[in-house]
Amino acid sequence: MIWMLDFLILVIVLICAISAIMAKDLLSSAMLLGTFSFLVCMLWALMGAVDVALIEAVVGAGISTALFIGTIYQTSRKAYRQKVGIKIFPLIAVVLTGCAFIYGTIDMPDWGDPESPASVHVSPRYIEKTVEETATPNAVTSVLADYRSYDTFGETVVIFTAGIVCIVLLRRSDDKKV
Amino acid sequence: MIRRFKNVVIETVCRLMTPFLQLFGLYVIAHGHYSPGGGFQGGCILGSSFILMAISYDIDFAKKYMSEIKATVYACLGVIIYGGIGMVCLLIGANYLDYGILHTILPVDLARARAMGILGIEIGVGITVMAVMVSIYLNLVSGGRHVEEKVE
Amino acid sequence: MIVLEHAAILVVVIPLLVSFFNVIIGLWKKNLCYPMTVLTLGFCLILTVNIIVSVIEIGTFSYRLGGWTPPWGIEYVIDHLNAYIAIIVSFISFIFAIYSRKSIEKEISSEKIPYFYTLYLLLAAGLLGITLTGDLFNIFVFLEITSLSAYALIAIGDENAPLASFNYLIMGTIGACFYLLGVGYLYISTGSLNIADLAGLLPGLYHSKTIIAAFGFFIVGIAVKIAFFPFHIWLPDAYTHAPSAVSAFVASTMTKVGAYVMIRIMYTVFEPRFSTDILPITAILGWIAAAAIIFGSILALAQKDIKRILSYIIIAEVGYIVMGVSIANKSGFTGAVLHIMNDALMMACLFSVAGAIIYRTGSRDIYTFGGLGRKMPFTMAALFVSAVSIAGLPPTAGFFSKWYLLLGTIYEKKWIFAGSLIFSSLVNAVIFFRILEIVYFKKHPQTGLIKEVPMSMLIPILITAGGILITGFYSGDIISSIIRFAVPREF
Amino acid sequence: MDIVGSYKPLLAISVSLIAALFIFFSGEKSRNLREVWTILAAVIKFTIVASMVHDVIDGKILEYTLASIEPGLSIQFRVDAFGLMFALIASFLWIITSFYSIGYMRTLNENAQTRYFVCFAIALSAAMGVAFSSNMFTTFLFYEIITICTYPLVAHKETPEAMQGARKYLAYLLGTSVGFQLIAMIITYSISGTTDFSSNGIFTELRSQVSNTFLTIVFFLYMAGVAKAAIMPFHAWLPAAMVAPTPVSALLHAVAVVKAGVFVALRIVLYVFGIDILSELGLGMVLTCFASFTILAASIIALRQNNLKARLAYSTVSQLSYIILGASLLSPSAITGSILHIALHAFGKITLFFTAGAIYVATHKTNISELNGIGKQMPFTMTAFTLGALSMIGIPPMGGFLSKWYIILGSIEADLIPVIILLAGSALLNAAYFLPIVYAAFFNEPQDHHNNKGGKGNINEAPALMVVPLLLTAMGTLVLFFTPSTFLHLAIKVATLVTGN
Amino acid sequence: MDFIITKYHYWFYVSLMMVGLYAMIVKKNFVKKLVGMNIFQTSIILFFVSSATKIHATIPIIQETEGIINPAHYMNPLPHVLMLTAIVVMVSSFGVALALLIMIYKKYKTLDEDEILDIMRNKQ
Repeated sequence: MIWMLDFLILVIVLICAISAIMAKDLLSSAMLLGTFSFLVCMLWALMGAVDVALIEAVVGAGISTALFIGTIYQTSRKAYRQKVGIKIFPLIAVVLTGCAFIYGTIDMPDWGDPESPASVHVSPRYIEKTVEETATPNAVTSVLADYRSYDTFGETVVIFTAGIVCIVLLRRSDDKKV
Repeated sequence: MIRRFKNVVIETVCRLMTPFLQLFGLYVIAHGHYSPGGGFQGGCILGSSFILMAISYDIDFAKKYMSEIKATVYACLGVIIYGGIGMVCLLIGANYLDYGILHTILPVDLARARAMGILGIEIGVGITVMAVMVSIYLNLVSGGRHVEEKVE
Repeated sequence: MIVLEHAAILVVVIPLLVSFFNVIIGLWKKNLCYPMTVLTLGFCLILTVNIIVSVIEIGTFSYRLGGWTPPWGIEYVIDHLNAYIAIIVSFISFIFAIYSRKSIEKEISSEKIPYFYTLYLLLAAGLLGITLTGDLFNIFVFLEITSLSAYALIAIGDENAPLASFNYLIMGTIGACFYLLGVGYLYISTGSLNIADLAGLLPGLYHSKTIIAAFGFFIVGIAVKIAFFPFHIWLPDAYTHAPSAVSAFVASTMTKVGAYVMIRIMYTVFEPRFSTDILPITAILGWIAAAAIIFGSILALAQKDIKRILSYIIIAEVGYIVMGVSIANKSGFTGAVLHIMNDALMMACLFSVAGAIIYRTGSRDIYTFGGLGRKMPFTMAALFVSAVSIAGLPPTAGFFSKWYLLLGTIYEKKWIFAGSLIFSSLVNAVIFFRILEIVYFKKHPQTGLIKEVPMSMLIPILITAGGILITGFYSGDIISSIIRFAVPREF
Repeated sequence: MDIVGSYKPLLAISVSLIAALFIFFSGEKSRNLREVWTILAAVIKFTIVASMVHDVIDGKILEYTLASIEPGLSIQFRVDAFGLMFALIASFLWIITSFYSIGYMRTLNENAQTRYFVCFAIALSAAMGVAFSSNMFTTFLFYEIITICTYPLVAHKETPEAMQGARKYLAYLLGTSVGFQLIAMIITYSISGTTDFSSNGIFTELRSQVSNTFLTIVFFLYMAGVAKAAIMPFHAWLPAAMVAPTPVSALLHAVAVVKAGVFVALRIVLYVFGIDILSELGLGMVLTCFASFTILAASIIALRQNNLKARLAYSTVSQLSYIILGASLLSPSAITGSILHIALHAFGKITLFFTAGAIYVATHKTNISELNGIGKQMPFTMTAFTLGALSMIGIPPMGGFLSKWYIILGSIEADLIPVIILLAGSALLNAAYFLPIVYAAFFNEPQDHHNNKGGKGNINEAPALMVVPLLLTAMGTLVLFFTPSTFLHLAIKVATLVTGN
Repeated sequence: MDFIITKYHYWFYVSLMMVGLYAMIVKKNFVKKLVGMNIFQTSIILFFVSSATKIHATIPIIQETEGIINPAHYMNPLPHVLMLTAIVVMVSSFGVALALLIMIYKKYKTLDEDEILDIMRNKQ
């Protein structure tokens, strides 16, 4: 893959993220978030994670933005009392956390190393056996829905839960109590 | 509902796009074995088609096709399909979600049986995801009101 | 017998399936949801009982989902520890399914009741899933099920609940993200997600910085989830404003399951020597736990809203458990695991009593409880029992777990820790005897028409109180038959 | 010394627990039934306990294990001479007290009588538990139960000062026991792996492993832990607890509770540490000093009390320290004396408290200054009071004399002559704060406003249900002087056992 | 230099995480908190997915119909699967959070933490 492009997109993603945080107008920050998701989805497409890219395109850039905007219209659009100053103590905390992250990355296998443990320990079997065991060339699908289908079940339940939660929290009734 | 604006272009374009969107969603679900996609992606696409309706027209229009109750029922239905397939495997005598066992009741070999199982649960996932996405959206933008009314 | 051989998975799947059906049935007949929920959870209780029986008979066993051999597939690994936790969770959830009926009818609007029970089942199933699974990512998924349903259940409380629930959501998401990061770091450097597999792979990599960071993330993430000091800020509000039944259930199970995950990661995924020698996290945890205990007790002393008092006590109790775990010797660990059960019972009893009081008087201020001792004798007897237990006095269960915790600290010559334990039990004694004094010896004008709570609430209260009284005497058997095997070999 | 399994200890403990249930469910409506239960339980308990005397004197040891937590850590009962002694007194006096308290409660028709009787029964079971427990763990269990279930009794009047007293009571007892005794016990367990009492001390065999300073610290932790023994500076709860109804003060704060404290203290001194270690470390001497100081100080404070019950309370404090003193001398006769004193002081002091209650019921007087001429008004009561007082002072032919005699013998054995002087002095002090009451009661002319009921010289006794018991106990003090055989046997048995000669 | 070339992705992800975390902790406006949450989770997902990449490999859809399959030719599918799950979890919690926001707004008519605290203080 073209690492220049990769790099470029990463930079833009970072810019989008920061400006989405900084934006005064919530609507614009929602739009920036959508852009962010879209760029990230491109990034994944570049990394060859087409399924993830697809769902990010639909969910991240599409639906969640729609939900976001809908909510903003329900509530208020302005971010009141937007502090321009940067709080020092949380910043330090965050930076320390970041240092921990980076510290963790030092011993990591190189980016895209075909010999990394992740690539050699468990996953090869999925690629080798998927066709003969599940007759499904798309390894992601076979892993998703067969090898680790219980995770997917749990995940579907999560979605279901979210739906129920929204109903419970939001659905009005003729009752007095809500 | 956000803001009701009559705009012929948007309405027409959406009216035209919606069937194709839904068709594409079904394709993504069904063709997940051979190409990127699967239950989640397809379900989200289906859901977004309804959301598109709701945006371009208004919520009532979308509710004509996917009312809240219907969405709720579909949501349950999807997960029940998923869990049900698992239970079927369990009842036939294999472990939970072990589709391989399905070849005893389906006229296919073991690998195909697994593919079938995968297809089944993808469908289940698709239904649930679609329904939940729609229901979340409807609940959010309508603030949970059953009957539609202007916000501002 | 098909049910028994698949018990491990059915425990989790049946509540899920029933919860799906609950919604549809709720649209048709609202009244069916309650009995269905109770029956399901009762069935789960039976299943967990025979799970633990079979564990005691044949030892650890595993269940392969989808028939795939681990590490490629997901497996459920049931050993003594998580069978023990599972039985606690299913018991408490069953109890409060019974309890919830009346209090919920009073607290939320009628057409939401089916959804309430759906979420309740989802929560229970999620907790059981976390408990039984043998796969790190699967834990994350079920953690999310649990959290989402918990957010909702908390948010349907009084009018400040949504705010509390939102803060909880933010904190909870941070916790979950840290946990996920931990999983990611482990995955990147080992390529596996299965706990047993990781336990085999990791010892070679103990000095890799990635692994150390991953461990840190795990601990932080779980610490947020179990409201371990100083990540406790979300807890008091959330538990105070939730509906009574919910706060009782959530308070007595979620933190305990989180503590279980912590134990799993510290002593199963990693070997004990990692957290004691290579990365001396246990020392730090111990000190923070001592701080948590003292802090929680003092703040509890300062409150006058009973649910808030209990919430701060939970923070202290979490400190107990973490301290016991971090002492990293046999009796400390035993004490911690024993205290998971006792604390679940005590919190269940206390919160349900609080719920009963709120149900009758509508007030959470302890200074308005005067004269309740005459009006609601049985409830108040339960309050008395659990108060004695939480103060760590014999012959109640709380004494025995505290005994083991103290023993552990003293074996390690950690006098400060022992001091903090003693201190908090004395403070708890002050708190609760203050309440009991009001309840029994103070008169209050407006307690005229207050009477004992209905049976469906009273019975769970009495069962938990009885449990507190009895389990203490059987701690010996519990330890010798279950906990002894859960203690890591190195201790 | 053969050990036989037997259910009797468990029965003796559980009988009043079961009775408590019955009492609770009988409730205020059927009060007669309720009190029948109390009496019944008391009698049964006493018979069970008495039935064990024979075996124990034959040298048997009855044992019953309730629950075993871990090897070396179990809830176990074992009836030896020492425990039986305590159990005998407590259960016997409970019979008398229950009659007395029925009379007291009904005459003053107090509130929440059911709660009162329930807690009373539980307290007695707990006292039995302390008496019979075979290890420190079990002892602590029941020790705490006593504390918790006597708290409602102290706060019984539900007035602010009652609450205040109860808070103080709870603070002292819980704070010390959880703060010191529990820690000390856990340390003991973590070193020796057991908490079972053994006649030559737990620490004796692993004397080499533990340093002296460490042992000393543990010893003081233990001693600070038994605040029920009311050794100064942990005595303040006892006067505060006098807000309780008089029967409570009588049985619990003259017999069950405080004696439980002393009992545990003796257990620790004799069975946990053993006299060898104590004498080797000179800890006995330290304890002696504490005890002597308490004796004198408490007596002097008692002199200055005008409230009768307060004076009795302080006299209790000083008398309890006699027992500690006797044990701390670590010589056979002294130990015999202190164990005897548990019994004899119990009889004497309960009589005094009974009379105080009787006076209060009959004339609603609580202060000594008002007692002029009360002897003419209630002769029986005051006679009993006199006997009790004499026994306290320790004048033959009263029971109190015996124990003091043995203690003096012991102090000669331990050649601590100062102790004899101390005892003599405290006897004088006792006389100084008891005899004036007797004198005033019999020989002073009553002020006018006293004889409210009827004319001068009328007999105006408390109801018979109260007078008879106090006469009985007063007789007891006399009888015990002439036939102390049972108690003496038991006490000597213990002494020989722990001292080994 | 080589170190940087091979690791800079990770550092971008880390900086994204820090941005998100900072927003979640510091921002007073709840919507901004949610934006931060979204960014934080996305960065973690990026992290996972990047662990699946192999240089000179293609998407994990098997072309060979017969013959031996070389795993090095295909991306590692497992992280993709996990991240599908994670994304769905993310959007679910996002939806729940939005629902909570609407409830909060209905009660307080604002989504700013300080203002809500003021309101609560004034109530007492």
